[in-house]
Amino acid sequence: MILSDYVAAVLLLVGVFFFLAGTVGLVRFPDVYTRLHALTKSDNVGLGFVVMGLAVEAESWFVVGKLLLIWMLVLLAGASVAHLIARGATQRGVRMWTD
Amino acid sequence: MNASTALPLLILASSLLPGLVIFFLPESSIRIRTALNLFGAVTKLVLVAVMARGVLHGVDYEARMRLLPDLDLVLRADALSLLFVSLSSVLWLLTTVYAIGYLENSPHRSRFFGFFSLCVTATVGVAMAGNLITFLLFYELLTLTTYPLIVHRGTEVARLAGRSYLRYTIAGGALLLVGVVWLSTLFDTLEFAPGGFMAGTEAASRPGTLIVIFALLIAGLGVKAALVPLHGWLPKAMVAPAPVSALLHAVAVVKAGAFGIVRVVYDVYGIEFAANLGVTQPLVMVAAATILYASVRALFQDDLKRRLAYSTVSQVSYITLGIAMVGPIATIGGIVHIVHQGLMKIALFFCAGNLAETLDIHKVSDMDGVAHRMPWTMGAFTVGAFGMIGVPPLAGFISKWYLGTGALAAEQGWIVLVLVASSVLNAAYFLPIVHAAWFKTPKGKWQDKRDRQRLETRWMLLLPPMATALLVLAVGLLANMPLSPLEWARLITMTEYGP
Amino acid sequence: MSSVPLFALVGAGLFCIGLYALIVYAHLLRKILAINVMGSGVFLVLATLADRTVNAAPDPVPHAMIITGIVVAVATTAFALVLMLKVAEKTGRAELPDERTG
Amino acid sequence: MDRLTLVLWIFDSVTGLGLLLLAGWALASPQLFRGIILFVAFSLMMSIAWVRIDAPDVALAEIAIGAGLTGALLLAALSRLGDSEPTQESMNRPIERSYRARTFRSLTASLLAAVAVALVFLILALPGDSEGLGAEVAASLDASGVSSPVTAVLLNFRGYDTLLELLVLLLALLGVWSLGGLPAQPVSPAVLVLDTLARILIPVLLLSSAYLLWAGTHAPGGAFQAGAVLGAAGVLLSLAGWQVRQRYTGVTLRLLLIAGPSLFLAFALYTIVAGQSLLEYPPQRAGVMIVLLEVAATLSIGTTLAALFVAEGPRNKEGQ
Amino acid sequence: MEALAATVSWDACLIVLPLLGAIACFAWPNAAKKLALGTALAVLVSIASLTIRVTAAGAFRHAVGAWGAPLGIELLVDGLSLVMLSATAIVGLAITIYSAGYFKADVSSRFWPLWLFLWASLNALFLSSDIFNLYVALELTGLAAVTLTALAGSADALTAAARYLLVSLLGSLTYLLGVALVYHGFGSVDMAVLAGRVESTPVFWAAFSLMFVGLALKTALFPFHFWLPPAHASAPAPVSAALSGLVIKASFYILMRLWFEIVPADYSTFTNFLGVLGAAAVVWGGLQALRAKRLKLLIAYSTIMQVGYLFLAFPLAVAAAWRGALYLILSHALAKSAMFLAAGNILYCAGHDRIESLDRIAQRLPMSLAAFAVAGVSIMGLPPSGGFIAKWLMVEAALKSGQWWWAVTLVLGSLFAAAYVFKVVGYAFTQAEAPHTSIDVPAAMEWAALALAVAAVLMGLIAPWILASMEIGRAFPGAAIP
Repeated sequence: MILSDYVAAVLLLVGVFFFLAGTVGLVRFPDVYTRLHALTKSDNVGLGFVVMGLAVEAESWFVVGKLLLIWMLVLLAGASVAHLIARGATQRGVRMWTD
Repeated sequence: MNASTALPLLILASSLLPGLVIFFLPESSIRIRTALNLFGAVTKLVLVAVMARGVLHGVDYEARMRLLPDLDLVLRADALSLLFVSLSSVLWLLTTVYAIGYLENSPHRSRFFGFFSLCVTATVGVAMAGNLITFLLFYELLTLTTYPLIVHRGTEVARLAGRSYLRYTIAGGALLLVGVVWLSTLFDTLEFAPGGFMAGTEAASRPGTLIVIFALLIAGLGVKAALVPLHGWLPKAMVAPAPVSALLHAVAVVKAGAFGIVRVVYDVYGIEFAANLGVTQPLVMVAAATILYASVRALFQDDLKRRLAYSTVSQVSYITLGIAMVGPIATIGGIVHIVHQGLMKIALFFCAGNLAETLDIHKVSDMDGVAHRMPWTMGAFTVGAFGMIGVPPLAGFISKWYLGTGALAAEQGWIVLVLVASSVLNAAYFLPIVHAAWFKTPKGKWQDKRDRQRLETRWMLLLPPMATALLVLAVGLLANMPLSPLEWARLITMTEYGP
Repeated sequence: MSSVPLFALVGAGLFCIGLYALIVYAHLLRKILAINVMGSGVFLVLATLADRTVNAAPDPVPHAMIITGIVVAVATTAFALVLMLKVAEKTGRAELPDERTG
Repeated sequence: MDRLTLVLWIFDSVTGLGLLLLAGWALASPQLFRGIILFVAFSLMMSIAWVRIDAPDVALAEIAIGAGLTGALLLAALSRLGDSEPTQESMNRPIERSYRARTFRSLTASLLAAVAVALVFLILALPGDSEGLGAEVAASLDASGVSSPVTAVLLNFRGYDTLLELLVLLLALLGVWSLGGLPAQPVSPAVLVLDTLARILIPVLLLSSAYLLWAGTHAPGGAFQAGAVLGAAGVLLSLAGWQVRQRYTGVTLRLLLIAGPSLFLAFALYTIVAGQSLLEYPPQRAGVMIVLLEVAATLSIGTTLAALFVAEGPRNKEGQ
Repeated sequence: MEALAATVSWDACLIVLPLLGAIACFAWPNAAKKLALGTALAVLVSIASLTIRVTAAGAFRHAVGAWGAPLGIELLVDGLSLVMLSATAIVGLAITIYSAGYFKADVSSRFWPLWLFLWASLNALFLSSDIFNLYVALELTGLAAVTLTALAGSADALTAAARYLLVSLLGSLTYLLGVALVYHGFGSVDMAVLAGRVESTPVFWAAFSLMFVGLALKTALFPFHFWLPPAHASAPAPVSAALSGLVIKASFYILMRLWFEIVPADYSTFTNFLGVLGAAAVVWGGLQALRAKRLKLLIAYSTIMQVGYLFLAFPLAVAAAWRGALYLILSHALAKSAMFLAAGNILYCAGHDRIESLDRIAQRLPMSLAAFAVAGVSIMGLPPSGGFIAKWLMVEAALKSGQWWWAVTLVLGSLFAAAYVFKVVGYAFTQAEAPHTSIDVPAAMEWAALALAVAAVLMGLIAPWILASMEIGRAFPGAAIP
């Protein structure tokens, strides 16, 4: 198990931790806005770490390029979809959570 | 396609083609339709005469077509088929003339004459069938073509009569089909052969199956031959126009049934084989029962056509009776009665039609003194009635005479009693009509119809009954002439019983 | 390369779950979902059993069949949805008249 | 080494269980909206399963068509259904709870459970390893003109199936149009975010569709996956509310729709007239012809899938 | 020209020509009618030359794309497929001519592409010898049939189409699961290859029963028949003629192919079970037809009965029974489409098809009533019609193999058929009190119906030729009883 494997493993573990955090947020948070917030934030970061971990393992720069493209697309889509869902929710009159 | 194969097909075509053309004729083209009808009838008569002469000189007419890999459609002209073909072509010509007169201005005549010609085609097909499957084919075709004739009037009563007719005939057809198919599985040929094609084959060793098949075949044919339990449709079918009931009862449907029974007993089973199978005796019993039962029912019918219908049911069973009794004389009686009953019954129906058409008489009760008003029609009616009763010089007497002597020859004495009883019953339901017509003073509402022209009714309605009455007389008097039906029947019986 | 074709069993399960839903539920949209689930089940069976080749690439023919199947499935689903909408528009309810259709 | 197979085995069983549960929830959930979302999740889980059984082409197709387009179609249908459905209630209640219904449902459930068990035993009874047609495909792969086995099977060995399948797609659209098409969706107000998303994403989608098509000849990908991505682009276009100009919905739409099938049929007709057997590729030019056919097919599939989503019918074409 | 005629693979033309026609009709809607008629004639020419070739050179296999059997798809042209193709061509031509007059302008431009797709998919189905290819062809046929049923646009047409679509999809998926198991069990999807490899293992019987259930759903065998009457009754007349005459037979044809080519051993409990289902279909269909109030519903129930007849051929398992079943398929295709076209004329002219008030219409449509009656002769199985030959062969098979109870079912069925045909025909002769206004029916539509009906009856007279061409290249299984 050479050095790059260890680095990749650590990066992947951190990425997975962020995904776990996002999922916990999804389950625990009371209303749609906070859940949106939790998911988009942590999953994007998590994906970043996973992409970096995989990039370390990747054979050629071309594959690394594709991985980064994936990450960019997820970022773009995640943000705009979260915005649209939030807009939809407000239009339907979903009130924010106040304890 | 030499002459011997072309002739049977031409005989079929002579009524099929005009029929198909007439279907598409508009209602108004009366002259063309009449011309086609008469042309068809006359050509058929001529062709039959040519074929008869040919058969006498030993020419073998046979048209064969493959229906299935192992089954052929065969049209063959043997002596028995010629008898029936000549009877139907003669009577078809007369009935066509009568129908043209009878349906002078009624609606749907193209449709009527179309089905009329198809019906005769089917009858001729039944007559000339060379094997059981061809017979079945034309037998079912006969049902299909006669149904529209029965419901021709279009009234609710006609529709119900048609429905009951179908119930009987379709069910009968189904039984016949099963019987024929069963036979085709047991024997490799279904061809009619003079002594029957069953004697001596290995399948003959299974009497049980053959008896069941015989029952199926007779039940299927019995519907049209109006044997007792299966005769229900006949009286109801009287609602049809007169030419239809005349053709149905004298020539087409009823005779096809009787003819079928002759074919099955003689050319499929063979009379000896059937006798020692023990199936002929129950058939005699059923025929006798039908004769008596129908004659009794005829007594109580006030409607003239229903009375004649019941008389037909009993008269046709004479044929079955004659055939089922083992013995050449009885067979001659049975076969000759096919022609005699045809002539007599058609004469009676023509007269009934005349009475209904011109004076609107349907009931026997208001026929008093009608003879003064329509002497010719009632004359023909009287000849027919006396023939039916069996008065000596007429056709009926000859058939009953042969049946009686045949019964004695076959040691079946009680049959003579049945014949005598039925003759008495015939007299009981015919003589009052004749007496009332000739000797009673007219009291019916028909008197106000003054006879405006020279003849009592249209000539087309008068000629056919007169012709058939004359034929009844001629057949009776000239029984021993070489070409008479009796001689013909004797020729057939010789071939059936062999040397 | 586990010896037990696990996903094929899952496919069989999906087929039966889909069939149950198709028979039991009345709403047409549910029935269309059920048909899609059954389709996925059959494709799973088809593909998993193609993977039983020992140390060689999996058999490509079932994969081609599945792609054909998926495209056919999406085509029929699209048409079924529009038909459902038309039924709902004409009869007021997106269900077949007799409640439990076989 | 056995530790890895253990981990993989656990991963597989979790995925399998997840599939079954997701399917069950999707079908049984009281609200239809929740059902559809769960169904989309089920399709995504399916693509994981496809990857686990070495079927990358199918995974691509499943995501693009199964999860993407079918999900979009379902959601669109649900939204259109919403207005014609008087109450939400009837949409999501399963059939009524009468006693007769309950026995019927339990009877069906037990019957189908038996069928499932039988199927399981059957599948287990199948031989552990069988070559299938893998060897034959590998043997004649180089004569097929492409190096990716799945595309070779799809376009060359079983090209006839693909021809029929393209026609099924076209027929579905014809069916939708023959039903009179659906009322045009009210154009949502121009949402800036959706607009920019579309402006950025559509070129990327077109690019990746072209890439998938080109990659199909030697790696997982091909006409159907590319066509699906193109269809997704069309869906995004209509969602972003861009009205395609009148000129493009006329004859050009029809020509685009029949581009793939008619090219395929022209090729078939050519092989008939030339006396060869149906759809027989000349060996040396097979590769080029396959790519040509794939391009036309992708265009047709993309347009058809987009038109199926829009489903407004040809009305706007004749301008009635 | 001879060289071209000899080398051209006419079977491929049978598939490609209607497809091209369909796409052309879709691209140029206002020229659709002429294109469709042209395509119909072209298909007829292809069938004629294919028949000449097959009767001369015998059955042959056409490897699509010149790849071998296990890898590529093979088309099989033998007596069985030839006979089905020619029946489809004849009925198809009549329906094309009929639809030219039947549909209004806007509907007709949508009808033609769908109809030609249906025709092409039927041709593809009858030619294919590859069970997965049959799945795709079945899917194409099912979808085309559903879209055509929904063309009528009325509420019950749409619900019937929705139910038909769901049943068709369920059938296809079950069939596909069967194909999957067969493929993975025996390594190929081509019937000829499978015929060599298949042996009677539980896997095979499970796969075959799955395929059977799928196909039985599509053929509307008795327990799965509920979707047929509403679909066939509410579809436009030419469509219901195509559905009842051809589409139902397509899935039964596949069953026959599988039963002849692949199924290794005869499995008597299974075939007797099929016989019982067939008998139930005959009785149930007959009773419902008698009770039907509307003409098209009556004809649809009669289809269920005739399907019941077809399944009686399984328990009989004698070569003659299969000839009878195939003959029934042909004569029923012609007769049933003639009946539906005639019913279409009546509906077109009077606006309703209630049987009680049929008499007012019968006066104005003598030819359509004649077509219905003549077709009825073949449905009833009375001589000299094709139906009679079929009934004769099957009853003969039943009696020869000693299973007389199937013969009783057949005869009972024909009595039912006679009852409901004459229930309709009986009204044709009744007098009409008040002939109300009605649209007169174009002549082409009446002649199409009559021509089909007469063809169904005349088929009875050319039996030896058809029976011979039926068994080119493949003799039917079952003991050839002398």
